[in-house]
Amino acid sequence: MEKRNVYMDYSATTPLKGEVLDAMMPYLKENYGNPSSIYSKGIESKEAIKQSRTKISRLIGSKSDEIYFTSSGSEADNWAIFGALKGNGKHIVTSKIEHPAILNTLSYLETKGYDVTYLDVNESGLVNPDDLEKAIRDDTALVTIMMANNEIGTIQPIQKLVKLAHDKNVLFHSDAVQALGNIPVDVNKLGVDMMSFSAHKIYGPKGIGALYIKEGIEIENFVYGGGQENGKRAGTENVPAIIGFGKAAELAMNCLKEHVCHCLDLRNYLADELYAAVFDSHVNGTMLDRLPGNLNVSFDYAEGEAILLMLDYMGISVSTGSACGSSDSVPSHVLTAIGVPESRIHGTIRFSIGCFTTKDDVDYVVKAVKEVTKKLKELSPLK
Amino acid sequence: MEKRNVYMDYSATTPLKGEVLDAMMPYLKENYGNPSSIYSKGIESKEAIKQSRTKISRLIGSKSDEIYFTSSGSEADNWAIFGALKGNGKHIVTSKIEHPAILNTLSYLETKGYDVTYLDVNESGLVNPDDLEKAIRDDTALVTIMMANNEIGTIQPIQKLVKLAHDKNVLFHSDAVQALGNIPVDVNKLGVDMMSFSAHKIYGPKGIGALYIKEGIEIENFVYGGGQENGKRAGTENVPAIIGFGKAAELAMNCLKEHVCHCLDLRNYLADELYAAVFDSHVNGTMLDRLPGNLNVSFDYAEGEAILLMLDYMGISVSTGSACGSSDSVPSHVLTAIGVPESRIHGTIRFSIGCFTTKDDVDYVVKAVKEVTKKLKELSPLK
Amino acid sequence: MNMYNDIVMDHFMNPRNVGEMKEPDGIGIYGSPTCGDLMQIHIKIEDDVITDAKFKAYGCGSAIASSSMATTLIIGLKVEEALKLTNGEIVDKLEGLPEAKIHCSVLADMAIKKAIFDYAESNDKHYDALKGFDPYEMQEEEHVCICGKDEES
Amino acid sequence: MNMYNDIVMDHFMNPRNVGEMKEPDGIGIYGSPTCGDLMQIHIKIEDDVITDAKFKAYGCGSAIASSSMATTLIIGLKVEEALKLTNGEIVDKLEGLPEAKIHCSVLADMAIKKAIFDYAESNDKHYDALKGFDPYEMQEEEHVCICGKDEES
Ligand SMILES: Cc1ncc(COP(=O)(O)O)c(C=O)c1O
Ligand SMILES: Cc1ncc(COP(=O)(O)O)c(C=O)c1O
Repeated sequence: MEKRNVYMDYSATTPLKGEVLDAMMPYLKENYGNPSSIYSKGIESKEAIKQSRTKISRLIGSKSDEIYFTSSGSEADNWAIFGALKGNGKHIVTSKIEHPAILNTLSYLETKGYDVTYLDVNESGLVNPDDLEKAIRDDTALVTIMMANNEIGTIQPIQKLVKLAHDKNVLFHSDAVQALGNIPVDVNKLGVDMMSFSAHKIYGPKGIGALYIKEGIEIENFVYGGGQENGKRAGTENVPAIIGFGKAAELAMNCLKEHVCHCLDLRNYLADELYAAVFDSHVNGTMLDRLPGNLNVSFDYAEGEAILLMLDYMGISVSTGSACGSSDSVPSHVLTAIGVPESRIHGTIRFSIGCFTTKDDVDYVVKAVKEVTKKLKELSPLK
Repeated sequence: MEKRNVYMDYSATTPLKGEVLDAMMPYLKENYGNPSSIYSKGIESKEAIKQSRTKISRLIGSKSDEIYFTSSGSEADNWAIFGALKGNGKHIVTSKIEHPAILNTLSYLETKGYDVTYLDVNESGLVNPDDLEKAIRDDTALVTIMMANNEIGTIQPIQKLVKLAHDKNVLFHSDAVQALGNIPVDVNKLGVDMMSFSAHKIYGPKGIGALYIKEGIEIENFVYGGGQENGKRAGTENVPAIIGFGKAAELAMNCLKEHVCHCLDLRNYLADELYAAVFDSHVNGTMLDRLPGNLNVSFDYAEGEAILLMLDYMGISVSTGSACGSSDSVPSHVLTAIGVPESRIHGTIRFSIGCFTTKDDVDYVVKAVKEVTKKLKELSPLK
Repeated sequence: MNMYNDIVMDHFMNPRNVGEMKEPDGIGIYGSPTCGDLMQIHIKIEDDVITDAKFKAYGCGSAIASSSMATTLIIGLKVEEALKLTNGEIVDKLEGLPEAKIHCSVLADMAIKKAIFDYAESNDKHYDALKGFDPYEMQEEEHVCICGKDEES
Repeated sequence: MNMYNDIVMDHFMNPRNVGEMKEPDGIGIYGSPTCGDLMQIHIKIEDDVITDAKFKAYGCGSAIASSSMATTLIIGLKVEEALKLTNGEIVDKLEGLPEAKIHCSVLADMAIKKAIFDYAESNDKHYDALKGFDPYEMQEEEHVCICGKDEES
């Protein structure tokens, strides 16, 4: 088997598309003006940012001035929560399978006297709308439930959940970092008040995210200072990254359908082939309401990091299904929430497929996984 | 007079040095791994970040793990203040000439019940250490005074101020965004507990800053989520920008002396020539404790924006001396604080010189300013 | 690319009707150097028609451009017509100003009214549109320092 | 570039002394699949000298590598010497593990002790270094789930 470099961790981050880098280059070179400067060099940067904002707004169906740039999806999540809470009620509702940018922000708030309800998800990884309805209280200030999960890719019924929250006059935020560019995201149809995005998950640059804030929704600022982002988020704009984000959004919009088909085909092919090749493997989460590129599989008799490293040795990049934090070994809160037994969680690998993945890549990965799991099973004292 | 493009607004932002962009390119292309990933592509990014951190720490004389990356100088300022305050005393001491990233954060805190003392500066733009001593109270949680001012470039006696704060066991933060790379900055010698930096002022990329936090100083997190930045600041790292920041810091360290001489020579030449060419001009702030590249000049009979735009028309980029906020016309708080009369403040231009400025640039700017101020004076009803 | 459109830039870089008159029929001055903007207008009036206007201005690009535009608009107008000129119309003729700069066009509008008021006072004329117009009071009240500045950085 | 150094990677990719024995003199098992790591060691002892060791492990890279390294270290040692082997020494021989992974080397260390304990029990041997060592108790107490994971993203 000839060694081959296969990146299959698109949920962790994506390479820049060539067009995205091309669009950024002038802003890394001659167009370095500060967008706050009123001479032409500055106005040019400002104008470019405006166009980028418009491109992103088109992708999510919002108005362009409802988009606020942040430095990451994590910052957008933090801003949405801190911004919406200050001065309001003391109760927040979320799900058990949120990203740490949500969960750790909420645990911090718990230490400050806030009360958080963590909704269960079923085996498929879905929140039950009835549970949300029951969880909302008079003092609930915010519901924050992610659109698509980063580990198992399951997609929540956001539209339905938003309706329930709005019926009780509660703000709704959704982390759509994994959803954007991979499934249609239309903020108006969904009805969300706030939504988080991150460019580096859609073939845009790292270090730039966005928070959609619906017109009329007032939240507190997160970074105070200059008047950037309509006075809501200070700091000299990351111009090249913003331009890259805009270009990535434009491309994502133009090719969404093909992208979904491409990922879905290869993902399903991978699932079928893996199932056939590796006897002791189990897919986690529903295969229905799921991001097209995501496959989360547990292998018996082989530990995740060991699989990952052996695959890495063979040129393949995938990630484990385990949770955040490099010094603890708390097993993935997501897999725990959908009822995967702990022993199985440790043997979990997330494959995530993206626009540069090919059928040959999948074939190579299947062969490699077969070889690696066989080797590790032989090494294992488990039977 | 032949038209010439002259950028003389290095205090607003700087172009990337070619070496910086070169260093960044691999991380915009093939090295796109998420630093949190444990396969080789991830480890490579992680390792590159580590090296960058070391380069920056060398420039400021700190340990490498005392550097925390942020998305901007503004975020670093916000983090230092919010992080240091939570749970502590209710009083903060600052100066009247801080950047809006400090001042607007503090005004926000005033609405939340915090008490802020704004120290005066003298005509030269310097804080009087005695004033600081008097201002510190039992409930003072933080002193934050900038190292070098962004409008008039004056440099505060930070070492002395820190000593006074520490004598009373009060934390000291300093915004060194304008100082870094332009004068020696040694956090140990200065003794500060926290210090803010921004890459795009030292020929590095936009969208990346850093907060130095002295070992042993515990402040609250600003962005919660993943374990990035030693668990203190969540969000997927802006790898290319971090690499660029590191390279810019390395270059700044290697050429600090030459850089200072270069800027100082040209700045003094500009000051002399302008003084000779334009009768009604006045330099604001001391010429002694001042950033080498900064010159802040008020012109009678000509309004700042008008000068700026006419210079822009002639290919020259400079900024006005006026304050932040594009919809109000509050005159520069810095110039007000050093006692420049309002009518003069409106006619103020900040020239800031950097490493790509040449003597020919200065000659051209002097001629252009002469022409423009003459034209505007003729247009002016003032006598 | 500029913060102002081409028409504004043209009126700013090449202002029309700049100057003063030896013997103007009316003089209007509006604004204050403390505010960063000041406009002076001299007008000639014959048979209730504005036959000439000259201005001088200290201020930002939009203040200068709107003053220049305003003078071109009122020359040839009947006084009553000139009094109807609003800053909105000046902005329209300039094909727009940045939001934060719209108010700068008030300068020209007000200076013109003051010049006509001056003419009316010294020639004992009465114009309906000047009723209730008191330039001595309004300076304080209505004229705020209006020309926006760039972000600090 | 790898999260582990070349020595660790070599012991992980090409682990030494993998396997089981038909008739081992001592068996040690340490860890738990729920924790994500489990090590099993079989040893042969002749005249108080460990003449052979075989291991099987389920776990992360450092667990496997340190188990492999540990077996190479104890083969040929006197039992008393083998009992002195600490996880620190295993880490040193591997020329270091990432901070968060240091604890993984405990697995090997403990499994070896348990194997010797097993041998001692069935052969009625007494070793000073085993005094107070109670494998049945410590599993619960001391073995925490130790092998770190990557960041979520
Ligand atoms: C003194 C000072 N502090 C803070 C900042 C803010 O830094 P950034 O532009 O990276 O947000 C700037 C520049 O804009 C500055 O000059
Ligand atoms: C669902 C989800 N939310 C938030 C984030 C954080 O975004 P960023 O990496 O831009 O901080 C990620 C990815 O890391 C994610 O997958």
